[in-house]
Amino acid sequence: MSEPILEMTDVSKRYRTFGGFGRGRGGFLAVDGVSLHVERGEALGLVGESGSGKSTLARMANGLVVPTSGTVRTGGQDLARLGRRGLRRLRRNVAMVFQDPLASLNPRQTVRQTLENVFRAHGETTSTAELVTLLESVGLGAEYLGRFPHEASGGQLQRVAVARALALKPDLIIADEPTSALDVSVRAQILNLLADLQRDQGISFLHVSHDLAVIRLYSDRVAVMQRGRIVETGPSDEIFRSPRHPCTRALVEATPEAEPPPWPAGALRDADEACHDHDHVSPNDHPVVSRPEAGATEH
Amino acid sequence: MSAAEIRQAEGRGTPALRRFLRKRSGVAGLVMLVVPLVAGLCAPLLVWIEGQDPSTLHTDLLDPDGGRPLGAFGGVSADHWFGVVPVTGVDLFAQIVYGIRSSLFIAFGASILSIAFAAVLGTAIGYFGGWFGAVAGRLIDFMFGFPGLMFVIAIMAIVPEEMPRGLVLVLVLAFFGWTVPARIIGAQAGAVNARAFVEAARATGAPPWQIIRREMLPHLFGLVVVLFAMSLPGNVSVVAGLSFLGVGLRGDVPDLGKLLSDSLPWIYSGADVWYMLFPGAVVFLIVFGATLAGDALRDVLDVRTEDAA
Amino acid sequence: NSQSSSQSAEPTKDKNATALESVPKGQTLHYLSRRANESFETANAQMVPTSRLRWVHRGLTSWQTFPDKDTVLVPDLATDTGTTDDGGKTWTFTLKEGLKFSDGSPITAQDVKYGIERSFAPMFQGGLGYHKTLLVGGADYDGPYDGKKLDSIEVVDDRKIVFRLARPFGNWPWIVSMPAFAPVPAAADTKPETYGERPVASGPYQVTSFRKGSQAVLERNPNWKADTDQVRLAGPDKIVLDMGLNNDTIVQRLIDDKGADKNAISNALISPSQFQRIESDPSISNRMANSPSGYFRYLAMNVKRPSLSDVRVRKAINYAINKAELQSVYGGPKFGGQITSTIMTPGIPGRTEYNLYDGGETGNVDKAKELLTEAGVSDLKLTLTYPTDVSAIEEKEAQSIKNSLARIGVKVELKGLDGDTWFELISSGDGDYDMTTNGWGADFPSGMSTIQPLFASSEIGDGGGNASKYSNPKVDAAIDAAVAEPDLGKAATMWAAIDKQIMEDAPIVPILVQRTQALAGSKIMNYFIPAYPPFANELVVGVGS
Amino acid sequence: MSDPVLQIEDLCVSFTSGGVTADVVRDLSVSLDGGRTLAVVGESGSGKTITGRAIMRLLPRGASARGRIVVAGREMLSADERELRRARGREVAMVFQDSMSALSPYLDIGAHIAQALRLHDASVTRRAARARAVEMLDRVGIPEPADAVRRFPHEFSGGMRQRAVIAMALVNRPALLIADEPTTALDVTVQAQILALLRELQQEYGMAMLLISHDFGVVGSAADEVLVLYAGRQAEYGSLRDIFHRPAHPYTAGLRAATPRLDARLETGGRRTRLRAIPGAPTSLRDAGPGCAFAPRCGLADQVGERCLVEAPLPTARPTSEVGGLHLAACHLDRLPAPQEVAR
Amino acid sequence: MIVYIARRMVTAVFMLLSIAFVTICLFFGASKDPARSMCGKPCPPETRAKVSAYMQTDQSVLWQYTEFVKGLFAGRTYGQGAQQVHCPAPCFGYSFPNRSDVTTLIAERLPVTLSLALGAAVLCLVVGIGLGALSAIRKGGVVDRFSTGFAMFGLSVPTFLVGLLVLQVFGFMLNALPYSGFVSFSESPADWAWHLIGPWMVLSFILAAGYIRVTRTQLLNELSADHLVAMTARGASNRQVNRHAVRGVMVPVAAMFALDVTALLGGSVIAEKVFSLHGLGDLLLSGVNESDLSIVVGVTLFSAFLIIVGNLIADLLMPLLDPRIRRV
Ligand SMILES: Nc1ncnc2c1ncn2[C@@H]1O[C@H](COP(=O)(O)OP(=O)(O)OP(=O)(O)O)[C@@H](O)[C@H]1O
Ligand SMILES: Nc1ncnc2c1ncn2[C@@H]1O[C@H](COP(=O)(O)OP(=O)(O)OP(=O)(O)O)[C@@H](O)[C@H]1O
Ligand SMILES: [Mg+2]
Ligand SMILES: [Mg+2]
Repeated sequence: MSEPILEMTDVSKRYRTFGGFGRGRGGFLAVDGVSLHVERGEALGLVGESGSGKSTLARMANGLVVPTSGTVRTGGQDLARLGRRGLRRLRRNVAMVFQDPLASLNPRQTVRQTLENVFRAHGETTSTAELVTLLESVGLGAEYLGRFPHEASGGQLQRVAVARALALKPDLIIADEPTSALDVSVRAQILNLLADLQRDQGISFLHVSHDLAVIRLYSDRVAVMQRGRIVETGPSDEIFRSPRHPCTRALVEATPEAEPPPWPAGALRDADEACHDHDHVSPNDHPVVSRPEAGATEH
Repeated sequence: MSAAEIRQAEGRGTPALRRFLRKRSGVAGLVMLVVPLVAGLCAPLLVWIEGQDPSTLHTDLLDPDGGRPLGAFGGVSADHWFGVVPVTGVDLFAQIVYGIRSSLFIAFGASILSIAFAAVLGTAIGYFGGWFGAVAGRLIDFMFGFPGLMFVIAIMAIVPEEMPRGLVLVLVLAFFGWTVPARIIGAQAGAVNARAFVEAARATGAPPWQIIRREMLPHLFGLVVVLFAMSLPGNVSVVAGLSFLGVGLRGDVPDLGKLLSDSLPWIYSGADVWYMLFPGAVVFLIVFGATLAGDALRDVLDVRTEDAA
Repeated sequence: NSQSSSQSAEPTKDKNATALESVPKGQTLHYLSRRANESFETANAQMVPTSRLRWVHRGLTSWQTFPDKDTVLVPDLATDTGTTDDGGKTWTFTLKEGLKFSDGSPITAQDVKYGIERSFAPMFQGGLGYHKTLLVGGADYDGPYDGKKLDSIEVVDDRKIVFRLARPFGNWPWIVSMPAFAPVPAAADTKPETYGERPVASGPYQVTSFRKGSQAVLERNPNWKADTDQVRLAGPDKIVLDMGLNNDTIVQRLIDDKGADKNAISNALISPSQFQRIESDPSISNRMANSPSGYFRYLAMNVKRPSLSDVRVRKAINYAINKAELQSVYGGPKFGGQITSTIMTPGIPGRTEYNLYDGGETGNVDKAKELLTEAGVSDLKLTLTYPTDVSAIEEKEAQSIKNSLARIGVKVELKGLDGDTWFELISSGDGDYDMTTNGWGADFPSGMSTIQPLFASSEIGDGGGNASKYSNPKVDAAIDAAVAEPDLGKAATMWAAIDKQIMEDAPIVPILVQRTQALAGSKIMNYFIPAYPPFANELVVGVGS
Repeated sequence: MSDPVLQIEDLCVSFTSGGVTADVVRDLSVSLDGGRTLAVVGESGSGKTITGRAIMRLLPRGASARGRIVVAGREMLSADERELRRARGREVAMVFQDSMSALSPYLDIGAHIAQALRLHDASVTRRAARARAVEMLDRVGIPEPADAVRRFPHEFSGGMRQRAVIAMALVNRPALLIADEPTTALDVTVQAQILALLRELQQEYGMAMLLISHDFGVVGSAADEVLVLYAGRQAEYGSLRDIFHRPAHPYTAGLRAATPRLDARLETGGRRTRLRAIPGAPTSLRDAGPGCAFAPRCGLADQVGERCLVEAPLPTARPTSEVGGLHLAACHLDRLPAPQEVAR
Repeated sequence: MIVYIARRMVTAVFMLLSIAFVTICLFFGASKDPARSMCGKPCPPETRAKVSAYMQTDQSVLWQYTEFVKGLFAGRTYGQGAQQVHCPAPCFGYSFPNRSDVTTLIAERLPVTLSLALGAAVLCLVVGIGLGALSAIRKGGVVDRFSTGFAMFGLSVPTFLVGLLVLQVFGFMLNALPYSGFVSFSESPADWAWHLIGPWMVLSFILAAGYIRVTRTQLLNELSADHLVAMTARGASNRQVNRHAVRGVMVPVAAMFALDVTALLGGSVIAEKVFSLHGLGDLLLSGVNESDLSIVVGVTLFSAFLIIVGNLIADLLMPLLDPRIRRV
């Protein structure tokens, strides 16, 4: 088999906080020495509790987040060596789909402008016909070109977001919880769309989700994260059939099934302790009351 | 705000201009601002129509003992639409329309300069964040330590005479005017920068300039316009206030603030209250108009300016 | 054989001379001052001898003013107004007998000398300092605080003091009326910095309470004897001096004339906006003092500038100025001032009226143009500089001059500068300006006090007041002679001649003799402004009931 | 049998804005007994929250409710302010979706619980109230409760906050608890704990619970009865088992088929499966025409024809497997075809 | 918390020193010679040089700065021997025309400005928060309309116009208020207030506008906040909810107030001029008019000091108002 489309070796990310004159005290270690790879044509599912570093890890794949240490090779290129221009060129081949379609589309741009900007970013131009083809490939009609985000539903917007991801014919799509903001009835539509892309166009996927059922359905392999580390990886069937790490087990058991008998309360709580501790308050929970000094993810 | 409301606010439901024109207070404000503005721009024409000029003294129109304008309403007549200035008999209308020029020139200059700088810096703070944002934040904190008006007064007192005072005023006002807007824009730009669609654009490989230009600026534009509209009346007031304190413009350039401070003794004594009325009304019109218009703009563009200080 | 230096009018022994009313003893006088830094320090004061400073301090000589006569110099602490026997180079004064400070100690010649010496200290700069360059060794003297003495002031005995001048100076008796010549007992000068807040008094009042910047209260000095003092009436029992009030507020209060303000006088300036109100109400206008004469306003032309070096151009400008308009700008003939064509102002001995360039009150445009053509000048462009922070008037004055000159085709560019910068410019040797407006008030009533500082070539540059850069050796010689002349009557005629001699060269355009006005409360008596100085005599003011 | 704790009859909620009045909830009738849990499911905007708030008479500005709501014998819609105040918090309490914004940032956790207590019983001293707060925190499983009462909301993790909110809601032992998506913002593992806790406390206190959720999984593990809302209308109502095993409304069936399940692969023998998605996007009552709101997305509407587009179906009784159970569905079709045929 | 306080203090001192540096560079580097006005009449160059040396204005800017900073902590001496004047620490410079150290001058004027500023601050906070809260609670009502209009006026009308209006109407026309003068609080609290009502009205009219707006918007936000809905759900009455909502307004109000210390000082310059009060602003203007650089620099820096202290207090107050800021 050829080189993996994505290969991360021992990557870590420490977020620094700014304030006062000095540096923040140490910062927060969001990803801690993770190694992982995605083969070409493969869909890797990344699961884990909130704040475990899934999004951070996923964003390191296309350089949106720069790792504090470790190497990331995407499409055979070492991101650290690419430089800013190189990184931008790389992003032709690595597209992203985000959680909230309404938020990830600029409310002041029409669908056409949104799509055109992708080409513009790489100095290219497109024809309307191309754009229409693109929209049709995600199941939308040409009439959507002139619409603003608020003129379309969540599911339609997520299709637009997928179209944007597909615009430059990427090899790898990073999907960060692409369906968790969608209604149940629509969620299935998008998941089906992504699955078709993987099958028909051979696009590789890094699929982040906290919904095990979703991962199970659409991923070839699964990586389970806990507090910045990957605690277990393997083919998804295997992992879900016989989870080895207590955390994975807790996750699997906690996932509500469609129709179990009434909840076995006591049993569950013991299992959880392995994965989640009450006192862990992630920095996420701190409201940002101080003066806004938003951190950049790109340097 | 619900998602629907956000959609409403940010979307292009109706163009901002149309929504603005639907607001009565905003349109009234705009008119109040624009009429004096146009009068100032067309000063030579208007004064020519009136048949006067801003420098000829008409001592014959004054009470020889003390120089109070003869006639009612401070000497209002067909020749002198707003009457004449006490002591010199200079045409008040000409003084005012030319005065609007200098006052508004300074206020506009200062507002444009300070808001432009604030916009650039604020966008940079929002875009780069990190240590740049931290340093810029400190700088703004530092600027907040300056006792604004007092410092301006002090500076205006030591301006070397070679420098044109109008320009110095513009610079000084701009120097103290950029901080709050920069912080507000910075906060807003930071918030925009943190929004998912900006990250999405980054993920498509868009270059920084495209991100700023196409993703961030459209979301900051309204704020910048509103901040500009809000800084304008403040600057007009300060320019007039400095003249009132005797440290404003000098020389024979007509200036609204100077007219006002000149008129003080005349209202103190009740000898010619009209002298204050006309320039006072014009200053009030400009300032109040700009405030109304700015406020309406803020509503229309749905910009929040209160919470970033 | 001493030569009296007194003036034409003999000082009267009778205090209540001519129109002066006798004032009752008692009551409280209120003084409303617009100045915040009022003090009773003499070493750096710039005030005339008829001012409130002299409630507390006496000098060797002083001034006596009358509503209807010229001001005269009279002895104060001294028995006479000084004697010289070498043509004005050495002056001798003798103190009256039995004079005492408020603390009971006798006033001696030593105290006078010490008071003068203090004024040389760098910490006390800023006062009227004519004596500093006149006294031998004055230029290098730095005051008594480092133990040095000024030997040109000789204390012969407790009552006799002799001054040795570097050159003959006929007006010395006037100089010794200035603030620095008040006696200061060295023993009391332990904290020079604040001495002026509660000085040892030689005058009829002593400071009993002093709050810097806000209020001073003066009460009677028991050791002052009325029979030794011919200039102070000392009517009120108590004087309250309120400092740092807003000028307009003071005027308003005086107009309103309520409560204690009925007993008040002030140093507030009345702006033209008030005239109408005052005029229209006799109960107010009766309380207003208007000066018959006052400051000299003129337009100085920088004769060093090529464009103004031709006397015909300067004469043309003299003809062109519309003085009537300027008079109007200053508030008209009644409140603003009198149009003038001479340098010396009424009230200065020797002043004679003449008009070399009579263009009528509004100017003679034709004559002016004629002179310009004669000089072969066309398209003349000149700058006119003026101070902007004194009052708004300067700017209007400049505007009027600009308009006047526009009539004869001279383009004027106005340059308003702040006071300090303006003064710096016109008092420097090579100031870059063509014309400036200026005003001048004499520090003592003599042609010397106006002509010498404004027209002597020694006054060009280095802080001198010769704004026209006028330099005429003949005039310089005449000035030197007049300055030295101890016979002031003779000197007066000499000054009159110099006045005209200068105007022949037309370095300036005399414009106005500016009037000043002052208001007093309704109970105030003896409130008037003499021809010179243009201030009310605060020492004779009384409070009626 | 005693009276139901909650009884809703013909509830309509409408919003008025700019002179236009629009219903967002229409003709809702349901009743709930003590000790039982009714899950309200439906997609975003279907009116779940509005229904919950209508019960407490906590509607946003511009909203008005008609119909009848009876909680523990009290008519809520006609109650006056004082009565309402007495009912709120004591007879019916609420747990909000976002625990962070539901807690005042300025009060510590203890003060919140104490306040909830003292609002209804002024005789409780401050000290006693705080002692009760410690007890309650202990009861909901917060470690070191004596220390925790002094902490502020932002110092708690999401799960702990939700526990605190539950403690606050239950401190007055209400007859009815309305839990509006109490676990949506939480991790799966925490979600399981919270649901278990709610269930446990419900049994202990014998209260009725209205559990609002959009997640079929949550519903399946926590409810006794289920109410499926679509565009503000009751699509289907029935016991948990009926809803899951014999859904009578195509929407209910579609939702079930579209929900990914952990055991999905096992069923299909390890091959990749596709979910059966419901086409289109959820509509709100406002946008709905006169007919069945679900008709535009319904794969079976063609079978019925015109009627679906012109006439809104009323809930009618359907077969049930429970003894004495009630199963209602609002569909013109009497019987659903086999699952494979439901979705297009 | 202690670390936080200490850090804020260090920052404040550092800021003051930097502002002093900028100020002194600017003013002592300027082309004006303070010795000019102290030189007297006549003023030959030698005299002027002497004066300049005595006033220490002939030294370099950097020297001025170090002397100034030294003076702040250790006092400063001008001249030698018996002529020397000492300016005790904290020395903000020495004003020769006034024969007084600037610190004393400031100390004399401070009660006026503080009375003016504090009174106006209290008034504008009470009026601003009060009207803002009322208009938020009764949104769209009469009070709301009135105070929105009032705020708009206050925001736009220049301070001196309001001042003159108040002076003209209440002082001169109605004779209802004294038009000038200051009575110290210790002398007679009633007279003190009576003399300051006019300026207070003017300043608070201008400043209240901002608080009305902030209070109104924040309270409206706050009132629709979930935690207040939750409070109602717990059975709290409207009054209890409103009272609690006001807490949420205090933080932005405090933040705004910190910035308004500057505006208060600036406004009091104008109010002092209009009402002829002798406060810091008047001192500054007199310094400007008399070219007394020591006063100009001293007052400016002292005002900076006041502002920084004001900000510091607001910063330290903030955690008390909002526990979320209380971390570390
Ligand atoms: N820009 C940032 N600055 C500081 N800390 C950050 C930043 N971004 C993320 N973090 C922190 O890093 C940790 C991991 O965050 P990340 O977003 O990768 O988690 P996640 O697994 O995606 O969580 P979720 O499921 O909630 O999306 C979190 O605790 C978060 O608070
Ligand atoms: N304040 C409001 N003004 C106008 N319409 C509103 C308001 N709040 C809710 N609505 C409308 O009422 C309907 C029902 O809203 P509700 O909040 O009950 O939905 P929900 O089922 O709880 O959805 P979600 O799952 O998103 O919480 C929606 O169509 C919504 O647009
Ligand atoms: Mg994430
Ligand atoms: Mg909801």
